[in-house]
Amino acid sequence: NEKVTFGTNWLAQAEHGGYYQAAADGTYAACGLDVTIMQGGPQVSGRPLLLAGKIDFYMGGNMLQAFDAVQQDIPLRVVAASFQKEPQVIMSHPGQGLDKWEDLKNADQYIIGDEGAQSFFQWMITEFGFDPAKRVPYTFNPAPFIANKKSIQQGYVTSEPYAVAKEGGFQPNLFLLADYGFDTYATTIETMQATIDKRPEVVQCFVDGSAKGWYNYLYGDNAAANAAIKKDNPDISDEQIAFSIEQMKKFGIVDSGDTEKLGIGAMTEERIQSFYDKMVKAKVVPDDIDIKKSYTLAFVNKGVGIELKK
Amino acid sequence: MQEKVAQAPASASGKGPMLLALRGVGKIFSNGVTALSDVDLTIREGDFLSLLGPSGCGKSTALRLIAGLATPTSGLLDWRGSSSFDRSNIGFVFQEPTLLPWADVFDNVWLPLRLKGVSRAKAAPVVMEMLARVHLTGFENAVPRELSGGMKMRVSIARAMVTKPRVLLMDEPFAALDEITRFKLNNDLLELWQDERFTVVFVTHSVFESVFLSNRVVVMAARPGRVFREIAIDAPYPRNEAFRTSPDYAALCRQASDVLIGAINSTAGPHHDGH
Amino acid sequence: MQEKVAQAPASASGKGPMLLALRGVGKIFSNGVTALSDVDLTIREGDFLSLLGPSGCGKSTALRLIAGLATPTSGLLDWRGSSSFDRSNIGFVFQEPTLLPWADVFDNVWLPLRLKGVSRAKAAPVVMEMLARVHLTGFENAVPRELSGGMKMRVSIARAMVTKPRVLLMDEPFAALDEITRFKLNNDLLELWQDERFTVVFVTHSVFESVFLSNRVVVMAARPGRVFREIAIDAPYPRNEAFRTSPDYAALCRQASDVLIGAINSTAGPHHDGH
Amino acid sequence: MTAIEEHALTLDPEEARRVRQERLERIGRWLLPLAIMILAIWLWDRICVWNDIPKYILPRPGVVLQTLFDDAGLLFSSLLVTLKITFLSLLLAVIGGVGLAVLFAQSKWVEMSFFPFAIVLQVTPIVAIFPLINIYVDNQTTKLLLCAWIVAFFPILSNTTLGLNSVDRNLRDMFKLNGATRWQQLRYLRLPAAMPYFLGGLKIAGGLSLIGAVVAEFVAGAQGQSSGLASRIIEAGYRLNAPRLFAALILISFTGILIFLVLSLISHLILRRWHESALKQER
Amino acid sequence: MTAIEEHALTLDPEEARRVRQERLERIGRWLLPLAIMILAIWLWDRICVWNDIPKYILPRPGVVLQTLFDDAGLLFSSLLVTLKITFLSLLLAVIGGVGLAVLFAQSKWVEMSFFPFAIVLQVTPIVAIFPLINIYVDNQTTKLLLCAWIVAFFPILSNTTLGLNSVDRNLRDMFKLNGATRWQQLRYLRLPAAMPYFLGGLKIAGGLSLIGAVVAEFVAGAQGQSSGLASRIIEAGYRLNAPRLFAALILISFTGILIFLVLSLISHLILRRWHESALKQER
Ligand SMILES: Nc1ncnc2c1ncn2[C@@H]1O[C@H](COP(=O)(O)OP(=O)(O)OP(=O)(O)O)[C@@H](O)[C@H]1O
Ligand SMILES: Nc1ncnc2c1ncn2[C@@H]1O[C@H](COP(=O)(O)OP(=O)(O)OP(=O)(O)O)[C@@H](O)[C@H]1O
Ligand SMILES: [Mg+2]
Ligand SMILES: [Mg+2]
Repeated sequence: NEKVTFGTNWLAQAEHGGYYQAAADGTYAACGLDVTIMQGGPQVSGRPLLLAGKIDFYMGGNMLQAFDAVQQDIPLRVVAASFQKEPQVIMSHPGQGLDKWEDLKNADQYIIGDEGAQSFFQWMITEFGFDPAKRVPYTFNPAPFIANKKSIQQGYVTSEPYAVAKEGGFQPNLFLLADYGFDTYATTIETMQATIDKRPEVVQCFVDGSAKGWYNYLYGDNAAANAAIKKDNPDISDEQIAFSIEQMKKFGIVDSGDTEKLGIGAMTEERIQSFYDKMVKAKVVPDDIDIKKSYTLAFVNKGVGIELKK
Repeated sequence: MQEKVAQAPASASGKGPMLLALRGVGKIFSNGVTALSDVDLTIREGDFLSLLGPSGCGKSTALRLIAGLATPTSGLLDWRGSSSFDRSNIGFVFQEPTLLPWADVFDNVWLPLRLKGVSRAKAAPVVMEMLARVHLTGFENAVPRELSGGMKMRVSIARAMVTKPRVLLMDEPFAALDEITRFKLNNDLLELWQDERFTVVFVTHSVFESVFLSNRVVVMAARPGRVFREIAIDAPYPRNEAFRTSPDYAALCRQASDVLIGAINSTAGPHHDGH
Repeated sequence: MQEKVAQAPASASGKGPMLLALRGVGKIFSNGVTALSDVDLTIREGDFLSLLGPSGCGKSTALRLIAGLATPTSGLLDWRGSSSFDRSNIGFVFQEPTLLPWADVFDNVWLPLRLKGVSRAKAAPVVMEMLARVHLTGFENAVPRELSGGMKMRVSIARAMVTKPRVLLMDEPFAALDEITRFKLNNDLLELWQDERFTVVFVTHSVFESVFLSNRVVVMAARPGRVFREIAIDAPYPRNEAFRTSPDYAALCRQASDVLIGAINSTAGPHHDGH
Repeated sequence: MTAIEEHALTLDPEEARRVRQERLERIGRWLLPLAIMILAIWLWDRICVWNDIPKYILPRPGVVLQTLFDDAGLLFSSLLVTLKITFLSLLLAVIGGVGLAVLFAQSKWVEMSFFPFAIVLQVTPIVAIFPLINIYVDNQTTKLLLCAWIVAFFPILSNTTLGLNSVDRNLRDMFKLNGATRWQQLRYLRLPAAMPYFLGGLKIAGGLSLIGAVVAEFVAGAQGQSSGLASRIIEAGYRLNAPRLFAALILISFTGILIFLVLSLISHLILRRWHESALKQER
Repeated sequence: MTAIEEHALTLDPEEARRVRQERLERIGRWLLPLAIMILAIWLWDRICVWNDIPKYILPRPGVVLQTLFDDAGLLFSSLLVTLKITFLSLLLAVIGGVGLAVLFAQSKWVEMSFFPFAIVLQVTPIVAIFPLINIYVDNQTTKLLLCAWIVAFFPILSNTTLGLNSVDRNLRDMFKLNGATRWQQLRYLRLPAAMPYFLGGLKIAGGLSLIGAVVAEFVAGAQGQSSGLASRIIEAGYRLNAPRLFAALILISFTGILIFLVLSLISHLILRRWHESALKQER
């Protein structure tokens, strides 16, 4: 079996379930891949490894970075989108005059991570008038948010709300960015053009395996995957995993819209174009990027694994 | 100042009131060396007492004990008459120059006065006078490393005297000076002593110097360091070049010398056997 | 060793081949002090030359120049006869003890041999013998701070002699020692010198010592430091206690003393006016 | 004997004060720091209670202690991973720092030429250059070590260089006179003389290599099961498991103090015979 | 005069060698470091070319330099922001480090009691405690300063403490004898004596406060529009804009070297009259 490495952008968690599932239950192995999952972290960036050819696939956050790559002449391609919706939410305290999306910009403090600040926050600034001076970095510890009732904070709909509810003792308001127009694909699979050219079968196998993995993880027996996740990240709790899965289903993060017909991982040209246009309009990206270079649809939209959905 | 009044006129053997008594004083360092053993010694106000003895016999240690820089491991120091003797009335010339390396000569001599709150301007005349006394006029702005060995020692002497202390402890102050300058400074010191009547404990290696200066010479022996003999120098003050050439002086020197030889020969320990 | 053969029998005034000549040597430090000015001096092999002079007249500086630790700002040093004189043949006793504070007495004395590659075991007998000579047997394991001032100086002397150097430069080596020990060491040094016939340049403040030891006494004057007069001490070797009490010795001492007084009085500068 | 000593006490009040103080000091030396530590912990507890600080922000010390016990297995195995990196990187920092300092001491040229690179290493944010390291270094431990080393080596280098240049001039002359080779001068004079400075740098580097190990892991990420305390901190923070986060921090703190104490002891043992900073004031 | 000197040269080859070497050294002192620097940059360029390293991983120096020019406005205004934090935090590190060292020097008790807290500060990862700082500190500059200070103060504290404890015993005795108060002893003896150690610590802290300022910004974030170099680095990293990232890094490196040179100069000026490390070897 060919050895490949897939770099994630966070410590192992349910949001990576599909890959762990496919690695654990032999789905990748079935089409000839021996996949190693290299977990990331808040200050860990695996993308340079992908650029340097040290790893084969990397988990992208959203499409913006793929656009950046084109702008910098980097032959990087998005080959599949595991999340149809950006799971990123903005959380606020209920009853603080921050209950509507339009009001959020009035918060005292926006707790936004560095990566967020470079992507969706730019869009929030130009599109909705958020004040960049109010941003403080999110060090991936939600305590300051809970402590400051007038603050808002970024989070994954699958993750932070659980911790906040459990420890803060209240249900935060959740504003899914996707619902307000940030309709990028998320948790993409990125690879280099060279890999696509030289080893298309490997890419295909990884994309297909991942799709199957996601179906199995969401709808089948995911015990092995969860065990693998907990092995990599012993701090995570079963409750947290259960919550994440439930949220992914509830919000249709992985499986909704186009995936009904095209299968998990689906991407469409129209959607990417429309997102790009929005971002251009919001002046987040320049208008002269040839975004066709940022992705390829050659490996997705084949309905692979749909049959596994129960 | 008061002492001057209370004091009997200049006399040879110490007749002043007792200033300090060492009673059975011993000092054993933590490495086991017995530097002093059972030393009894009385120092009277106005004394000019010399300590004479072979190298390593505990002279410096005795001086440090008197100054309160070290404590005896046995016995006691009895500062009777001035039960809580103020140690800032002591002037100390260390065996090594002990100057502040970052300060120039002026600042080094000014230091004791500065510590007593005397401003630079106020101290200047006194400091300059002391520097002139030790022949260092013109070197006020030199730092210690720019001085010769003897010059450093002279700065140290000037510093000890600048406060006009009541008790002056001097550890081989003139050892690094040529004999002529040494004689001059000897005379200066004696003059000053007679005028001000402070108390001097003077460590020296020179029999001649000790006899010329002091009214009492205490000869020490080594291993363990102890008082070997005390010699009263009953020659009258003032002493001057005439005294230096007198037969009395020669006789006293011979006597002191003999005692010193006795002290050295009495020294236990293997290292003198060969000689 | 060869010198011993090549050398005429022990004589008073230096008749050996020239070892080194200082020709018009001057030294001005970067702070502007003229330490030496136009010094002419010839040192012959087998000489025992004493430098005598007031404090600060440049004796130490001259020694450092000879050792190559400093370079003259004018004039030159002429090591004729041994054009590239190997400086590791020089033994130097610094004015200050200059010991390694972290090493014990044995290691400090061993050091020069160690630097020449002599192992501890091989060096031990030599080192112990040198320590015995300076009366420090039993203190091998003490570190410098546990020693008295005189003891430190003796360690330094032992260290300079342990390599049996051809040229021995000594900067007031015995200043911190009592007269009796000093006499003993004087005798030892002379004996050694007569046996081995090395060359000694000896800085001292003691007229007596210089006359007793050397075949030539060079008296220096200060400000600027210069050679004031040279006195040949024509008394025959070996010299011993008999010489020390002879009228010849006394006369020579008086002569040297007078020259020294002359040198001191000839010193320019303001600081001697007041006295 | 005691009678005499008591007599001495009445005679010299200053002396008496000194003796009393010495006795006190001997006890206080250990008791007081402990008391202050306990006081600080108590204060922490009180502050939490007085200000109603919720446990997800700053848990009370009791809770943290409990967590330290409960999660001992997890935390201590992580500590071990971090400690491994810490000690290895400290070792490398010593080798690298002293080695470079010795090199720099050879000549002003070398120092002026290569010191800038050392400074560049010191001031480059690891986060920024880690991607490069990540690309060109394969072994995870090597990556971590490199990062921690970059953080820790500079104080040793800087202090040792200072020490090597602070050798007493007369001693240097003495060596020169005895025809010491460069190496001998280094071995027998400059290195021993630089010892106090080096040991001072070592005490700084001890803490830095610990924090360096933690930071390295922050940046380089955990590797599978054997993840160190940084991973615990990140995940505990993300999951709002403040007690565990603080338990990990406490563990780091105590490790830091322990390292410092050990290095201080080593320093004391090496210097106690001759250097002022380690000498007992003998009176 | 020259004739005599030349004569001396022929007479003493060692001397001749020394003079020649001195002359060389005077030139080489500035030329050589420059040459090495240029060589290093050339090597960087060659490595990029030889190994075909794409510019988005490691851009060639020319490209970086170009970017430095093109983005000069942006980068230098960011540098200014970072420098402000750097100098303020260095100032605070000096005040805090020396202040604490003086406090610790007052008594072994105080030192033993409070040094552990200093170590805790040194070894606590800022990322981990930033949430706490964020909650209880409102002012952004204060947050940044606090973070940078935590990174920079320890070397000054540690070295100054060492220096204050390394005072020559005889000098201490001399002060005691002259009835110096604690304050006088500190002012006139211990502080001047600690100077070389303190200045050594300062040189370490200079670089650390720069890196501290960068790390602080990484953790605490930019200050509205006026974001420092850290933000530039993050942004460039995220945007995969390697040339700008390296331009920012180069700027940090040169700033670090400059700070070091300035601190070295200050150190030299203060110590040159008396301390071995700064004395010109006079021969
Ligand atoms: N700090 C110390 N620790 C251990 N032993 C010491 C210490 N200081 C001095 N000694 C020992 O105490 C003895 C007496 O020393 P001291 O300095 O009093 O002699 P001294 O009479 O002044 O000699 P010198 O004339 O050479 O100065 C010596 O044997 C010395 O080794
Ligand atoms: N490093 C230096 N920098 C500047 N001036 C110096 C330096 N060393 C010595 N001097 C000056 O040079 C002169 C001669 O000093 P030197 O040490 O040679 O005197 P010396 O004859 O040995 O005196 P002593 O008998 O006191 O040791 C003195 O005036 C001194 O101030
Ligand atoms: Mg003594
Ligand atoms: Mg001299």
